Amino acid sequence: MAEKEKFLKEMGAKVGKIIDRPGRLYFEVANDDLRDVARYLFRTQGCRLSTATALETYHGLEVIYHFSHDATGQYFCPRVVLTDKANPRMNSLAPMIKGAEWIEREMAELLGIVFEGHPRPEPLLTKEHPRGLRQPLRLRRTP
Amino acid sequence: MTGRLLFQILLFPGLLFTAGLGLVVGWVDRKVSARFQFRAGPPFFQVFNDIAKLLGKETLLVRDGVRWLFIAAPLAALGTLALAATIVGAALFLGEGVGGDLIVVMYLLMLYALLVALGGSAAGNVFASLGAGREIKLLLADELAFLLVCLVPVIQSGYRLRLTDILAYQSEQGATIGSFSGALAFIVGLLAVQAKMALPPFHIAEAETELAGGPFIEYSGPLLAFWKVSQVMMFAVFPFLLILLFWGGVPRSAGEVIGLALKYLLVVVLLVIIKNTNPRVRLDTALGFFWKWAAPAAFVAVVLAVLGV
Amino acid sequence: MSRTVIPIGPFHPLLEEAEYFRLTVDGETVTDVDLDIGYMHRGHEFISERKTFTQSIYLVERICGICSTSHPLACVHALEDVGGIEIPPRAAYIRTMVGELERIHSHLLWLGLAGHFIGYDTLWMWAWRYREPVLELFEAVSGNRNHYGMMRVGGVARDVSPDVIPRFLKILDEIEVKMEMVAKAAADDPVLRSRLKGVGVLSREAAVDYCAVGPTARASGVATDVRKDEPNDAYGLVDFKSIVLPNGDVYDKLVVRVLETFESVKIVRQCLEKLRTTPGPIRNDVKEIPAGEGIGRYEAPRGEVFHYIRTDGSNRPVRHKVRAPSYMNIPTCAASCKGIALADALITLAAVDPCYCCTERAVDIVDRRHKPLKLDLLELSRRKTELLRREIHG
Amino acid sequence: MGWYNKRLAKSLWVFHVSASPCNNCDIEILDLLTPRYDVERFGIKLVGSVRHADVLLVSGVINQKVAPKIRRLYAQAPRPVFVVGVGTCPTSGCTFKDSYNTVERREDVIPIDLYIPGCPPKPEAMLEGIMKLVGVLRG
Repeated sequence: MAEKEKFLKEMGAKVGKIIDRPGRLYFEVANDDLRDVARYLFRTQGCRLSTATALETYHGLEVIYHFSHDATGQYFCPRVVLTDKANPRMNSLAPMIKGAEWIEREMAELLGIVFEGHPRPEPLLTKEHPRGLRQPLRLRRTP
Repeated sequence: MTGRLLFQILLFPGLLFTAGLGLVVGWVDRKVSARFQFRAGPPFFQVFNDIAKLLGKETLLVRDGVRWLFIAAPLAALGTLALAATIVGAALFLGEGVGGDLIVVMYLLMLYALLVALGGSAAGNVFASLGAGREIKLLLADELAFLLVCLVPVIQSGYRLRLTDILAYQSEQGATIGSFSGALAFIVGLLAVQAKMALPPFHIAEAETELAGGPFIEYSGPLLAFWKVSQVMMFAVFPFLLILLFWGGVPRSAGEVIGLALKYLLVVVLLVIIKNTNPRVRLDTALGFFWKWAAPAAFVAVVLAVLGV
Repeated sequence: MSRTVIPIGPFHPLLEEAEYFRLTVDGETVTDVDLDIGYMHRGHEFISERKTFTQSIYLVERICGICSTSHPLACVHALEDVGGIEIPPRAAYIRTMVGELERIHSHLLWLGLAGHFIGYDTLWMWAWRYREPVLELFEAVSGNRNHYGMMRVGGVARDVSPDVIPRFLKILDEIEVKMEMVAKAAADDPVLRSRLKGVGVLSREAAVDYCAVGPTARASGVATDVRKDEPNDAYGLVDFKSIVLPNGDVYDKLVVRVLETFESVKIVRQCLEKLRTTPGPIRNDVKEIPAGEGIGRYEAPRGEVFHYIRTDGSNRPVRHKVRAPSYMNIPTCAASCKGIALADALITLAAVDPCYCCTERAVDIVDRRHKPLKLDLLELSRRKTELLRREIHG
Repeated sequence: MGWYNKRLAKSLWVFHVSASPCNNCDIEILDLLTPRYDVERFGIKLVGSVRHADVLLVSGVINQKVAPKIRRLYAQAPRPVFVVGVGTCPTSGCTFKDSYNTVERREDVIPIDLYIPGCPPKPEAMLEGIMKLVGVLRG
């Protein structure tokens, strides 16, 4: 697990609360640091972006990116916590990683998170919903 | 005389005979293809049932297209093929020169391809017009080779264009295919016919999985039935034309009739075999194939024919 | 020539599923590709949060009919990752065997469909003919041709009895011989080769940029294979190669899949041998899943399936994120389709083996006049399943 | 109409409408065409254009995005046309009935004449279903 130590040494200053489990490293990252961390993981360490998960907790919205280091099977999961539930905004990774375009569009659509700097911010899946579906995965969901 | 001509065009060897034969051969095509693919294949009356069913379906006309052309194209195409079949058939079966010579037949067959393209472009559908464009481009590809191929028997028979003359020459001097130039031209002709009939690997215009039927995508009901009949009629016209040009002789005894039938079946089965062992080629591959290989080969055959080889 | 927009879909014979590609073409050359998805979106993640964990496994099975082992497997991996649950070795071999059988049937399916798409129906029929015995094996193991319902948290649902193994091995040998024939017919056919070689190239850089997975990435020289990277289940215990080819064209994608099929046969054979000598239970009882989060993944026939599950100690997930391989692979079409001929673009779109259902995870009424058929096909079918079972289970 | 119906029964051309399925029924439908089941024996053929179709095979729960397209498709098909619902999804909604993105009443979108339940129905079951349709047509 040399990759993990190397990452924590280089990026330790930008990493918040860490949950370390075998093969998985979950850590909190501030919105402003996300791009630096992601660039390090994607470009320097050669990780692949598996996907991203957004979910709503009692404290706010969480967006978790899942970076996989394929050679060692190690997962790096930077977690951005957005406390403003009414108007969640965060930086987009899509300009850097093309593979993030769809998933960010989907998260914006299903949970209402605004990704700043996204090249194509339009709904992906339910554009033509007749009743104007809004953010079905939020807890106050009224589909 | 006109009564007889009408009989020939409508019944034998024109529309009815060719369509009937086409229905049977259409079944042979599907059955042999199925056997190739380890399947049982459709029952004997399948193509007939298909056509009968289509005749009873609703006809939907296009909203954005040119309606009269949309309706006229399949009817004209059917008529064109019936005429071509009459001329070829009358020469081959009856030994009569009806209506015209080889040039007329070639023009009629070219007209058919044009009508397919016209019908497609009248439909006002993206796929149909794309298919129509491809049909024309494919015509450009195979027409040259086909023309040169047809020249070979003409040259061998001493520059005679009448089908009956070509047949008569072959009855005296032996079939064109017996000579080297004739055999070469026959092989190229087989491939050109494959393209003219839009069979795989040259079903570029209709490409089921690309263009969803191409020019025919918007046709339904009886109009589609006319196209389908035309398509199976080609199974009668083209093989007979090839046999006439290269393997001819008017059948005079029962044995010769059976021989003709066997020759015909052989050509059809060859076409079906080529159809089932090749993937669809790209349009530019087809163009390249016909211009770089088929047409030069046919040209060599023409030169050889002039030299008398 | 003028620019035309060609709509591929939503209903187009190239796609078994409704999907919408907007191809902008200049004459016959594709200049731009735009995708509009969402015709398959059924809201799996939404439904899953309303189901218990056991129900979720059956739900994710219905994400996609072709990867109907991969999704449940990734789902149980995620739950096992949350709870730190071990599975018995016998269960590991059964899981791997079922997963690899699925890879065989899926790759043969793609090979056939690829043939169909380029107008080579004979190849289609051949590939699908030899796919049937694989489905028969599934029917014998699980009782259904697809949607097997084999996975449980902590193990598998059904055992493979030891006395059926020789018969399985025999069927496997037969399949391998037939597959070699089909593979030869496909990979060595000069016309097919000229049709696919150098077509729709996805460069290594683009594959990395789009985060492509599975055969699509491996054909572009990116060595990503969950079976090697994170050898869960029995993948660490069997011997196999991960196929990586450099060119990234459609032909390489075909060859990767064909070679992988043979590797899968090898794996299944090893698993069957091991199942002979590995007795034991087929699942550990799992009483509860603790609060926490877990990632489960599995190398589906199309690439990495990714499941993320957040739990709170109850018997339902708080969040269940599903990411299917095609979700990453389909956007690569935008890179590989630009500037090539329309006829090539369509096979290139199909070459990533797109599975839109995955991507978006998202009583008969016959009137009285109907005469009963002489053969009741349903009854015959039931009898066939019974027969297969009895034959195989002795 | 007896004669015509018999012709129709022997030549059913099928257009495959996938309305947010899980792909499994779709694959099994294609499976029907392949050597093991070979429905061409009964004159059944898969066509690429809805204008040529006699039977629309619908698989899947119909979702909100695809529903208007399916309405249009049904209107485009030349009559007479039959609609067969393949699988549990068009029959009852399967496990997706609670989703926010499926239509409430599938029968409002497209009137289904024949249901073939099963998840997925075995190819034999589909054959049985289609043969029942053929049986009705034959009278």
